Amino acid sequence: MDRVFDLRPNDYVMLVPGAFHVPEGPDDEAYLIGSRCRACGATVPHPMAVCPACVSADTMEQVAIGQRGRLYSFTIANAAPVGFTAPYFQAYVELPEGPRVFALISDDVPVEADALADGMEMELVIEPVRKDEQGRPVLTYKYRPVASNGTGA
Amino acid sequence: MDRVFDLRPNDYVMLVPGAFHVPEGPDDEAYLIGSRCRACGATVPHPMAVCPACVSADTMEQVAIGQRGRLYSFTIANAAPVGFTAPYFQAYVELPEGPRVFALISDDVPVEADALADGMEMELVIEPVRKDEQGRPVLTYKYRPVASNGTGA
Amino acid sequence: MRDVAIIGVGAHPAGKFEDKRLKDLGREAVWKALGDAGVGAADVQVAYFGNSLGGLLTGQEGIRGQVVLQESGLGGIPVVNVENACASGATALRGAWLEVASGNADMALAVGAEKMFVGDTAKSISALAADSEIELSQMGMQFSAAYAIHPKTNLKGKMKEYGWTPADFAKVVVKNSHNGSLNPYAQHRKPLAEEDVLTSRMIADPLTLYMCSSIADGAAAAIVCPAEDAKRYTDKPPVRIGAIALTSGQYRLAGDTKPDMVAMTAGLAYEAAGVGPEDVDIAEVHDAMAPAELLIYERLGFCGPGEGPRLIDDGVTTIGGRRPVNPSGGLVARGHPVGATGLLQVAELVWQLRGEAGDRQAGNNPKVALTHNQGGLLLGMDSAACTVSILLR
Amino acid sequence: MRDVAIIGVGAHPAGKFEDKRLKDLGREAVWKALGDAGVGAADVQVAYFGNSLGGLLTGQEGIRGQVVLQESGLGGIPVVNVENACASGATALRGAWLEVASGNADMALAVGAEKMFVGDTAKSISALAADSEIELSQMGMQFSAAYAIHPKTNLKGKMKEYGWTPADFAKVVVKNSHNGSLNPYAQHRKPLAEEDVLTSRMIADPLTLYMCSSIADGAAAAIVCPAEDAKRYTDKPPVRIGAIALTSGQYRLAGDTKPDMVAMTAGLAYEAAGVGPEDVDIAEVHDAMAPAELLIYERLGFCGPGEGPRLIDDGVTTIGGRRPVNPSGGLVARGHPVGATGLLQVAELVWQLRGEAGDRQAGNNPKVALTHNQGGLLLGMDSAACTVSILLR
Ligand SMILES: [Zn+2]
Ligand SMILES: [Zn+2]
Repeated sequence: MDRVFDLRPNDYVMLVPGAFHVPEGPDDEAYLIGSRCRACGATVPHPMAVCPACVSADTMEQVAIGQRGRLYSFTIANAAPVGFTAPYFQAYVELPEGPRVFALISDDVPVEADALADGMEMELVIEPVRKDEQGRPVLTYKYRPVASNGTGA
Repeated sequence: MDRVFDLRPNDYVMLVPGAFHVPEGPDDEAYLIGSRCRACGATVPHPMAVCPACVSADTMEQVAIGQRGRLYSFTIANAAPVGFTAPYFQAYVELPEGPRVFALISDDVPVEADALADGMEMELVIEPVRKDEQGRPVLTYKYRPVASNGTGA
Repeated sequence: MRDVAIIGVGAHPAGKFEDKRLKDLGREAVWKALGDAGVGAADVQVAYFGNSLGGLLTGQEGIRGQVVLQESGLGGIPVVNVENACASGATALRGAWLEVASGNADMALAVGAEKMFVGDTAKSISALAADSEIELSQMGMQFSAAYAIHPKTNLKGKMKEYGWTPADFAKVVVKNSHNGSLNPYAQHRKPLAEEDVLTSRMIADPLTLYMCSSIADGAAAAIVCPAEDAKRYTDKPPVRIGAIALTSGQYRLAGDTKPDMVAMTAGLAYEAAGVGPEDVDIAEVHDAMAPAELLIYERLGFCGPGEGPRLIDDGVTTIGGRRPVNPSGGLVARGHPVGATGLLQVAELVWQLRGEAGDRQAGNNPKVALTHNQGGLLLGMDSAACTVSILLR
Repeated sequence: MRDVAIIGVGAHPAGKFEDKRLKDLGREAVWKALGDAGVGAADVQVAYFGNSLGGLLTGQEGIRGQVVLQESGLGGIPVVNVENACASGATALRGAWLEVASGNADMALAVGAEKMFVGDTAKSISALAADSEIELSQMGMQFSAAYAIHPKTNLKGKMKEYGWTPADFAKVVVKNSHNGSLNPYAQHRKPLAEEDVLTSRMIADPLTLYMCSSIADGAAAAIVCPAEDAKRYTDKPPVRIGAIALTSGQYRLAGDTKPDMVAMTAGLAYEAAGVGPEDVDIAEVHDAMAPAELLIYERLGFCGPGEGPRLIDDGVTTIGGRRPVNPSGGLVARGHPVGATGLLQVAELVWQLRGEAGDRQAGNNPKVALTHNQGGLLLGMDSAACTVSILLR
């Protein structure tokens, strides 16, 4: 694939609009768009307007989150909904800020049970899952073990 | 198009499965699959298992219906849902057996307001409305004025 | 059964809000209703959520209420997702009413929300059609056209029978677009002249563009509690629910002589509330296509057959009239975000009954209000669902 | 609130019925329930209809109840379409219960129906996923896999924590497939051995094919009336509704210490019905994936943490045991036509309480029955809807 940061916004679509930031250049980093409560500190890994802990409607602010985490659980799904092809990994990744987030696993990782292990340190990547009807890549966030990335930490 | 009766069942799909009979040869006729109550005579222009008049669950039998009728009302729709192209006619046709049935109008009829008139005698035809993803014609029932058919009554 | 009062309402304006999700629309309505009632999210004991097209248009099935309410800070409580096509909003209010009337809950929330702008108009039209019986929607039935030709409404037939003209239909739009121009929640805020309406694009003869409600995003919410507790939460005049009548379609065979569905539903509502059509001071009715308002006048008992245009000519149903109808602008001007519509009507009437409707406040100090919210189309010829509700100050 | 009794139930078998439409499935269940109750269609005063996937899978939105009921000879009455993902059936029963308990109606119908076989398995899987929050379904979340790895269920984690093995999961399937083999309404009627289960195709480690409920068509219905009127209609032992508890998900932040959703819902039901877990004679629980049954045992208070497999080993939850669970075969064997499941559970328990369950009749003369019906998944980590109901003879 093209490097994600070579794509301009009109060149791609997002699988879950508003869920993550697509790097806009080689020095920019991908992240999940989370929310954090200024009042009580509650943190969630997605955009949310009302704090689920203190139920304030004006204390949530957007935070960049999810660049790193630990693999909490994973399995290989051998059945897939429309737009996905089995077998493919499904996983939960535990973020340092607390929440666990549902995630797919990078295409870099072979779809084999022993390619991953609970507790592994993971990093966020943006990858295409398919092309849309106009041929544009449909991007989403995925995770891969930090070790599998040549650049290390 | 091919004549409808040259198509074998696997060669086409029905827009409303079970709603009408597709002629299987030149001597076979198209009709709507209606239901008639053996007990009270109530007649509806579609398959129905419980009589809407006497509310019996075992008195409805299938009847061939709708080969002829009179145009009850019509208009030209200039907006269309997916799979249809505006402008196109929408109509209700009143059947001799009593019920009025929602219908499209044959492609033989130019989409112009003065091509039809309330009260016109109409006849049933089976026509394709589009092709499906596998290229098979998607058939439905439509009506056209009897006069526009060279074979007359 | 206990008397039930509406103590708070809130709405998200109807219109095109490309960057807002269903949960954003719903959340705004819920929090405005909470604020209006002077209660907190934690005070709500049960919620009913009305939405109709979220599955086909946004991909969200099954749990739309929980998704919106989680985003609004409400969790754990019973949430019932209800659908009744264009009458989903009124159906949600009926659920909330029954919870409180029965004593099963002491505070209930009704929400209606719809996200119709998804960047594909044909898809939105298809989703609307899917609210009719599948044998009709598969046939390419388009709602405006179907309204024009349906045996129950048959507009060209009514023109012949009553002597109505397209100009009579346009009157409804002129009135309602004027009201909408005064309503900050309205989708269409330009007042239209008869000429504008008649020369706008023909959608399905005799219906022109401006006679038809359009695609809209929007949401509304209402909070109800026992009438005797209302004063505990708010100083605003409580609005009692006199009745919420809900009916489903009856199969109309050839030669049908059963009473009309709207008339029957209205009759049930009048009886339950102990009022008659003559008592109704103000109404919000389901003018999905403008001519419907004229037919609904008759069926609600506001006038005799064919006399609808005269009610407008005589100013009876204008904001300043004896019995304003669609002061919000109605579906045609205020907008018709399907699942929200019934509760947008309720919000408008609560504001009107309280005297809070600003520039569009009815001049007749209304005390008895009526909403009519209807939707879906069955093979048996009736609509699928019809509701008439009576609200009392 | 009045005591409410179920006086009639009916079901359409779960399975693959290619030639049947949603309305055919629903009609059969409705008429069987009418016959079972000894009442006519005209006796029903209000109806609740549960369905979850009809919009995405059949194209029928908004008015599914009216469509099915028109086909069943019921028209004119209030019809409320309800959705709560896999808990839609129980939600429909709750609506019918509230109508009668409140005195708003004297006879109410609850129907659940689902048409899942539409000739495209991936489409059916997608529709199921659409019952979770859209941000999850869009990501390609597949339900079985998600169940295996979700923090609330995390099967490999439970195996480590409790020492459970895949053979423990298979026990549930062996028990339930045996029950299903005796049930004419069951989708899967072949009794399976542990070996069959463990060697069947892996769906999502550790879940094999036979541990997962499959796609199904099906329907069920129940008719309720005031308990004191039950004898007027039928000589069969009336089954009283002791409680129907419904909750929605709570947002589970990191370090969450709120009570588990199933345990909380069961607690509400036990309290309302005045019984405790020790009183439950028989139960139908939501084993959408077989291991769920083991976790649900704990959460309903049937055993301590990790002790589920022992209940099966000791025969406690088999048909002949002290407390049979899923005598119908459960979701895994009887089948899981989503919107129908909750009412299929209710029908089974009514038959069991009456002693009418034939070859699979529980041997313990059950008097107190429990259903657990749950569905949907929120970003906040909980299911969207959870119900626990208590039925009493
Ligand atoms: Zn907070
Ligand atoms: Zn009959």
